[in-house]
Amino acid sequence: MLKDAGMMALASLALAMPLVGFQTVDRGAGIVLDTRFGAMFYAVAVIFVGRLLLLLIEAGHASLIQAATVALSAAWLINVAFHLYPITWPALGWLTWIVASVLAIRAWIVQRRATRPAAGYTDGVEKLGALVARIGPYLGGIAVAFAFTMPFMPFADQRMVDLGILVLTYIMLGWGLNVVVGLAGLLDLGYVAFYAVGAYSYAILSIHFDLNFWQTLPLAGAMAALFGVLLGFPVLRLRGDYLAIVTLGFGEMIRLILLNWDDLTNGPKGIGSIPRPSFFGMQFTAAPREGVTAFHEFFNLDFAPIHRIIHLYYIILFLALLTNWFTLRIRKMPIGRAWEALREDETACRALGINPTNTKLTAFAIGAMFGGFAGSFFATRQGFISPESFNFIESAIILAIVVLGGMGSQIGVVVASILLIGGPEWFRDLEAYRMLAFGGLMVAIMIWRPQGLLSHREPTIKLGPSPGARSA
Amino acid sequence: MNAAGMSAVPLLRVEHLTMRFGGLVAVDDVSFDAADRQITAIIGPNGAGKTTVFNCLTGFYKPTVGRLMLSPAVGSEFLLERMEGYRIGQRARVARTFQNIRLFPRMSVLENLLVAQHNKLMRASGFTLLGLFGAPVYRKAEGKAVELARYWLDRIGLTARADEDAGNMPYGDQRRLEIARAMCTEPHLLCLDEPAAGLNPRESAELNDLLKFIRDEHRIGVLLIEHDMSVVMKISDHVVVLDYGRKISDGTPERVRNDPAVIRAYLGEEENEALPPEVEADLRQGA
Amino acid sequence: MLQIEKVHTFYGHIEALRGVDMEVKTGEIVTLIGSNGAGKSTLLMTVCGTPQASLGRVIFDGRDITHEPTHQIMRSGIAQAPEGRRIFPRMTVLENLQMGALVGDPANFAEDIEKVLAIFPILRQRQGQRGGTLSGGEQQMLAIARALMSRPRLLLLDEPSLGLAPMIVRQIFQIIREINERTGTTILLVEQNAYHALRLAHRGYVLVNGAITLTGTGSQLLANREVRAAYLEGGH
Amino acid sequence: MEYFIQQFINGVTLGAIFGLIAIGYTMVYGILGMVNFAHGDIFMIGGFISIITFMILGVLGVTWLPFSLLCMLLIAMAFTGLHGWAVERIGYRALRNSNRLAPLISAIGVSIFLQNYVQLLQGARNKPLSPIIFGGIELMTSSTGFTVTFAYMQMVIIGVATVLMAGFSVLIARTALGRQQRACEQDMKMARLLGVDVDRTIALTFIMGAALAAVAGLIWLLRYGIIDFYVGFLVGIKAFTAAVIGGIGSLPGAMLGGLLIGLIEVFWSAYFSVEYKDVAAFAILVLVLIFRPTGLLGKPDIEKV
Repeated sequence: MLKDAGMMALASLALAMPLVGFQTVDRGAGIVLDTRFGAMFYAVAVIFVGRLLLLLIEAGHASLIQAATVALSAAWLINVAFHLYPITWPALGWLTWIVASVLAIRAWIVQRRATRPAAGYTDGVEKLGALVARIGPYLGGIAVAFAFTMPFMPFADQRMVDLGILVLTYIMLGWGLNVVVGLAGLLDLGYVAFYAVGAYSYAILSIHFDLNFWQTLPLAGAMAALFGVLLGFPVLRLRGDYLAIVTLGFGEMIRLILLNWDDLTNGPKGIGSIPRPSFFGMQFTAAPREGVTAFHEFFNLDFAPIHRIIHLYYIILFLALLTNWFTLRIRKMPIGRAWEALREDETACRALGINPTNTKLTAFAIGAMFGGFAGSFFATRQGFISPESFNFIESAIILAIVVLGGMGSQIGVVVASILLIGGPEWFRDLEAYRMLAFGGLMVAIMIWRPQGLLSHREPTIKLGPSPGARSA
Repeated sequence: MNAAGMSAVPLLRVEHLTMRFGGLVAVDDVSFDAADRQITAIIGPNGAGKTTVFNCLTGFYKPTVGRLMLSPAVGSEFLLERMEGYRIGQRARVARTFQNIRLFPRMSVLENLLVAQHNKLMRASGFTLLGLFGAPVYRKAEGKAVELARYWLDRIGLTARADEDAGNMPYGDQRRLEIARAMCTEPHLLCLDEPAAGLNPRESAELNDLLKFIRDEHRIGVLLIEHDMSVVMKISDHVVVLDYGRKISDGTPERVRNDPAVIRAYLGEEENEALPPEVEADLRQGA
Repeated sequence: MLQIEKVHTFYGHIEALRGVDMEVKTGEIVTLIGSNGAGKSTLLMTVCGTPQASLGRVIFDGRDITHEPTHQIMRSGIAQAPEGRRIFPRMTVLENLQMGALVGDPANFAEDIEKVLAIFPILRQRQGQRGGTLSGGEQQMLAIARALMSRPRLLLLDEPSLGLAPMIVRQIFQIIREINERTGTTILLVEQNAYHALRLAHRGYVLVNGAITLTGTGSQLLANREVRAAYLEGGH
Repeated sequence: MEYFIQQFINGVTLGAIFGLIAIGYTMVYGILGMVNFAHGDIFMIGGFISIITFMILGVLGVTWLPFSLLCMLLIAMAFTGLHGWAVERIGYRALRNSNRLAPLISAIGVSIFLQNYVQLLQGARNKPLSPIIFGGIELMTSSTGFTVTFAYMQMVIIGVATVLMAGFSVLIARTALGRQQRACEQDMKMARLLGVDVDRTIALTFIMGAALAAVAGLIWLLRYGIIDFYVGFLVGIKAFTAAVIGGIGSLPGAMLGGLLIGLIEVFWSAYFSVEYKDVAAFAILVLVLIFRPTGLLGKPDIEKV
């Protein structure tokens, strides 16, 4: 047992040596070397002790270790939340916390397993997935009701509503990409390209042609769909992984073109002063232009910037629900079933006379269109866009939302968006660790549940009772 | 061949079919006919080129040389070698099953049968636009499609499990479900790739009944790959024997079984296959 | 030599083996018959440790191998020619045989390959050819040859007759008998082709739905009514 | 003409870097069928370990260039290889038998994690390294006064890359280890049944791929004198592109693809515009995949149905 933990410590020492043990420090023009052996040895010690405790847990000494690790991780979280004790090396604190939490969870699992037979064990999360699918309509109803009333809840300050907008944007993007990845099984790593096309189309159209939000939105969506078809046409014959890489390349190409086509996109400086959406022609400004009514004047309210934000919130809520309605509905159409069939077995589809290219192309175009809608919203919400907002990491996040949620699951997308987008936003103070944790979380969830959180699938149609006596 | 059972133009005429992969000749100048309302079996060992013939017929491979003509009783003729893969299923209505079952495992049994009626439903749904808003035209078409599916489900005894995932069905049921799915495309010619593989004798017998039913009641041509001679002999009207990519015999089951070429290359000399004496004794005792 | 005691094996949630008990003695040919999905291949794979049995024990030569990793088990004198042959298609015949000899002593390689090629003369002509270009019968022979390269004391054969011409099938069964008689290798044979398998085997087991229902000598099972009804009628 | 030759030399140098990284992608794809998205970041870590090693050597007073280069090479390969092993062990091993998307998502997670890990530990600014190999041979001078130089550094780079790639090809084609790797590639379950320790073979594949990426990282550092935590992403994607163009799963293909991408990028920058050099690389990828879906040296696989 000691030997095992020792080997683990040795491996982590070797891993930590170059990058943790030594630090390159910027000094004027060049860099100099600094050491951090203290931190390194602490990290290795944590891993050694952690491994040892893990082995003890497996050997049946769970209770005491569980109590200790739960207490330790709780103490750490309380410390972080209330800033009780100053921390010199937060990274090491977090490492300790992670190790302690893993141990606590492991101890819990081991204890639970001891009380039930190994054989015929049904997966608890799987059952939850089936339950969620069964009560989906009610759950959806409650969620929608909550989403509608959220801005007027007592806790809803400007930051909350902003966060709501952000999460809803990703929910919408997730639902849009779900058509492509979840239903049609096409791995798209460049979804952000369509988001970008939508945003830039919106910005350029609304600035140069003076169109309002609801006029520009369909145009921007159509533009994104067109790009989807243009990309999809040559590459949809490719096998899954190749398709992934081509779409990734396409996403980068779009970003590079946006970056370099100064005449159209203003290059890296981006496009600013994109018009804000108005409420039936009423603007959300303190002092509107001549001849334009302001929202607060019309409704006899005091001017408050939150009105504009709440308005934006309802726009994205509407767009997201539209996306949801559409995808739920189209899943039950022949085309939707064909998408799922293609995901399951393309060869069999061809033998049944389904045209794979056209079918995939529709999925691609529809996914792109929703990406374009979301992009338009992004442009009008920010008022400013630049190529920086559309890098690969965005595609990766959206894809992660779809896959982590459980491919094809609408509610899964919501859960994953709240977890991945909402969660990190709450830990804003820990800016530096946010993305680190994000990456780690993606790995952890995949290993825990490779099929995603909620992967239960309900058939699109059920065989009802036979009409009359028409049995063969 | 009895002239009564065959019309002048056969349902399928394969002429000089050759398929090469690089230097490898998988099918070498094979010609045969398959008649309407008959079961034609293609037999031969694994690697003899049987599945390659199927793949050429159903558009998965483009033949190197050869002509594949389908002449349905109604409608026009099709030159299959010139058609793109999915169009063979869509237009010429040649349906097939696969050696390793290819259902849509995570879709329900019923959904599998509805996907097979895709093209029909697609048109009825106004290419999705009408269907999206619940147009009655589409709802009626979907109802009819479900009824066709129910007909075949009753036939293969899976009605009770229609809403379960196809992948959860037992092996034998999956085999039959795949045939039902192919039949839901309402084909002129049904191509079955080793449908009896892995079935026990009872399931095999059920399959034979199903195939005879399809031939006699639905009046279509069935093309069948199989290597179990005993199964083939029971149900087929016509047998084609392939070995190393070439046709070595063609004719009625009786004729093929006694063809010296087939015995030499495939069946081998009939050995003394008598049971061990003690077994014979046991059996006599039991009888 | 091999004892399987109350073995249960799961594939995900599905219980493929439900408490199998069987035994293979040194020098025997034992056959396992049963319909598709009865768990025959699962049993062979459980002996090899992929998947491992969740309950029960597998004992080989007096040693409990139930929880050993596959590559360890394959180093202890068991070899398998699995279902579907699983030749490495882009390796030559010689390289395939080299892979088979991986666990053996390199010093024996030249001797072993001569022995194996003597049993399967056709493979000598094909040495430089890629595995994927062989015919079905040749691939099956290569699969058996490859398994023999590790000098196994116990040889597991999974459906060696599958998809072969009746003529080749007889040849393969003849070779299996020869291997057993000449080298004394113990053989556990899984077959769909119950007729041939039972004629060849010293003893046999019938597997139904993951459990052994019947056992006896090859002739006894051949004469058994239930066996005849379930696995033999309808042709061989 | 002289300009062309100079660009050719530059292109081959860059191609060597892409080729070394592409081998790691192609091997992992061959054996596991997954795109190891974090491989570009392993390359970046190789670069960081190289620069840290160089500075430690400086502190220790090792000044003889060939020796310190050799130290950097070996240490970077060893420690980066270890990182490759850790990534496989933690991020991928548990997902080996799950659906196709799970390891990819996990790999993206690992990539994000590694980038931020290095950024946290080593800072976000890029790390400069002053050139350590100077001079070169002047090959020719044109009438307009343009001189073609084959820098010693480029010689070292091309030399090291060639030796490693050749050694590597022999390893895969001739040795028992290579045979085990190919066996795992073609049929992992069967390989296991023949006594191959599959876990160990896969771990070794990752270690070897990471070690080669470390060499690429070192070369990158020598050639461009700068490294930062983000460099792995774009270089990684281009190296993967190279692997796909060459025919994924094929070692010579990875090298050829790397060379092609290097040349395309350098020539495009030299004769057209620097801005769109990456666009050109991806456009070539799309073209190759459309007209030869298995890549230049990939084996066309006959669809078995």
